[in-house]
Amino acid sequence: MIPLSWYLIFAAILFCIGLYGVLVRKNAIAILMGIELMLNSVNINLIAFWRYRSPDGIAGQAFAIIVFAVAAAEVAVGLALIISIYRRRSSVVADDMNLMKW
Amino acid sequence: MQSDWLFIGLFLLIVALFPGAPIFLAGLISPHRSNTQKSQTYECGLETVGDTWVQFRVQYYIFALTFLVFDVELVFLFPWAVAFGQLSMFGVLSGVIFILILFVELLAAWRKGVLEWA
Amino acid sequence: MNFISDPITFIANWLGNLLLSWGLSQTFVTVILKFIGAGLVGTFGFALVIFTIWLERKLYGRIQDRLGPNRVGPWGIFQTFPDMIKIFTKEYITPVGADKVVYNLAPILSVSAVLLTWAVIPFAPTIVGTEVNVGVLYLVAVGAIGALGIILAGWSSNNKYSLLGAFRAVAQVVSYEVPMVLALLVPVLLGRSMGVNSLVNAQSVWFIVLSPIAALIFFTSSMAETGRAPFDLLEAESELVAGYQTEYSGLKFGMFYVGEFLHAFTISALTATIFFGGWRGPWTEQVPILGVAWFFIKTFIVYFVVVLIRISMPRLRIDQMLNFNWKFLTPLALVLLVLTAVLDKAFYLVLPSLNLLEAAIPWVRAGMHLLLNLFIVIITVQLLKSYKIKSVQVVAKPKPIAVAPEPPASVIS
Amino acid sequence: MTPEQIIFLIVAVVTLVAGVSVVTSRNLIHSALWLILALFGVAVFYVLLEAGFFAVIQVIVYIGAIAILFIFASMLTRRVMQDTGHQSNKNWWLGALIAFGLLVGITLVLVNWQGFTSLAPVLANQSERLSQLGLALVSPDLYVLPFELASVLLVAAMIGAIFVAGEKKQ
Repeated sequence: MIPLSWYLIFAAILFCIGLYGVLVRKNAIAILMGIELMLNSVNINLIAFWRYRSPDGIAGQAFAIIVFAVAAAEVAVGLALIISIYRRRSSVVADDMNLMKW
Repeated sequence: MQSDWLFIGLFLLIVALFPGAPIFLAGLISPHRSNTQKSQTYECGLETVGDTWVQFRVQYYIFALTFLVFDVELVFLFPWAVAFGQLSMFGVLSGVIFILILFVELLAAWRKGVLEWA
Repeated sequence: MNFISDPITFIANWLGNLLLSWGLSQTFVTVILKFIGAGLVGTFGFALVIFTIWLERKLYGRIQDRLGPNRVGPWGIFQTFPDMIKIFTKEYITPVGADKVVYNLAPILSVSAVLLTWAVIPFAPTIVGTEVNVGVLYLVAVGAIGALGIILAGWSSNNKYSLLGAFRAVAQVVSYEVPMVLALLVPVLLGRSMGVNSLVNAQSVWFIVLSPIAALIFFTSSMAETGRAPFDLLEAESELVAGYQTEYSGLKFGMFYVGEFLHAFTISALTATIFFGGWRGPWTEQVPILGVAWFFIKTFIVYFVVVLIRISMPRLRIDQMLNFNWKFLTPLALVLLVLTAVLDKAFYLVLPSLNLLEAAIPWVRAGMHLLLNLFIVIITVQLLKSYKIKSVQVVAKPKPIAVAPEPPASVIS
Repeated sequence: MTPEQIIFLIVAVVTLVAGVSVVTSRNLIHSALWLILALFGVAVFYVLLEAGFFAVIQVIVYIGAIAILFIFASMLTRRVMQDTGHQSNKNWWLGALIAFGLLVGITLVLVNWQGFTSLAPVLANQSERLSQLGLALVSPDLYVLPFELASVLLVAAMIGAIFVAGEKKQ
């Protein structure tokens, strides 16, 4: 049997890899990919807690479903924004998007 | 339950092997007489000009986007459909409302002219 | 278990007991049995292609008033084997700048995505690869992997035509997945289950009777997913460069074709399973192995229709194809789903007060659903008619017509 | 080592390698392909957790739709960001430090929690779970509001995204 700790450690590592991508990558699309990894690790945690702590409940699964919906909405809008910015400013580098900085 | 998925996992291996092995074997027995002329990018007899990365229309992205949204919502309807026999009238109606929201979405995309190709 | 009526289960039990008596552990025996089963299903699916390629070429020839393959073996039935040997010895040409790993992965992916479908198709009550409780969604997921194979092929070839073809093909596959999933929701709703085998079990009345519209929508959109005529505008071999397959040669190119032929047969099997009752037929309760025969009879009838459509229909334009999907199939499927849900619930609400015979209930239910479908068809036809009149009114602005000038009177006289 | 544990370890290693490649690969399309592999690994985890429904919707939603959206978007915005040059910020070590620090922090918190090494209880109702989920999603005292709101959210996201990305008609 696999103890819960394995899943939690795995999800934590995946989350940190995603976080590293978000912090470090220049390309805005790559940043969104990092966010996807983070959301996935959260989902693993939700399902793992449901399975190990309250297998009769439904909350973990329902939350995971809502994470799916939010991830889809986030990707759709995020990529649309990037495409729009690319079309106006010919750049997808996150550091260049500084029009609102001051 | 787990053993059903075990079958699918094994099937995944086999199914990758079935097309993969002939491709590999054919690579062993087929001739290898490549030259630069032969392996040029195909372009109806002309030489290729520029990068492969031509600019694509944003329309492709928008179709994929519409598909994504529909897909996510439809997937949520499957548990509802499985539980249909035990649902109360309220449950059925909230599912129907869910589908109607989807319909409104389709109409909105239609009005906006997203679904036109030209 | 009787050997004659149910050989597969019998052999599996016998083999399992034999292996257990050798002192192997239970888990290991399960793995071995599953592996053998998976191998058999995969081999069967792959071997089927050899036959369907011949069948399709023969039908194609006969309908076009040709003979078709007729040299190798009786009726040319072994024609595919020389073709296979020929394509085996063809050289692979990898284009400059191709992404090697992805380039080689794409044909494998596009075949395995289709073959994976066969894992959940029940051939007979007891002969089924596996019965996962999310079988229908599994089918949809496998379709999604197919789209991935296309886009990988197009991208890794480093060719403008490939990439453009792949983009269009993915737009098509992805668009037609929406009505397909919607149409699959209707049988799930009627059968109250997502497992494919339990859907077959639920069809005491075939779902094509309960919901012919859903069957048609599913059939059409899965036809479009195969990317064959009349939906093959992206790789129209006779007119355009061959789409995402442009840069492939030898057996890698052949694998895309294997995938296409297998896909055509697979959608026939799916339609037969989900809407035509799969292995259901007389005497399957007593002799489960008979289910295989029923299943294949139904599948080949549907497959014949698929081939017939491929042969006789002209190619669509891309805007026509996408309009047909988004402006006709999807709204129709949504309306159908809503009305089916409401009707089915209403039927089970009033059922206790009807005092029907136990045996008559499925038939009454089927009749009501059939009436609903007919009603939707009539409304749709009326709407289409009025739309057509409107579009004719808009388009048909009077244009000056060239009229031959009157000959001068002197000529006549 | 039970077979389950071996499968877990193999899939975990593959997924983590894929995840690292996602954030370090120079070619954006390669990043997207590694992302697909990582997402597939996560789907296998759902199977190991006996949540088959989530495994298939992971494949449908993430691999079938979101990954394709990523590939489309990276092709649409391709020209400026060639594969040459650094894909990371100058002070990437700071990001690595923060991520590693967070990992250490999470692990410390987890190790001190008494439920950390609990084993999985036996699931009672294998086949009933899906319809339970379906019931819960539309019952008024559970999740009907989030369910409908998710739908509205997706509609809003789609219309907004179309508005933002769509070309202006000439």
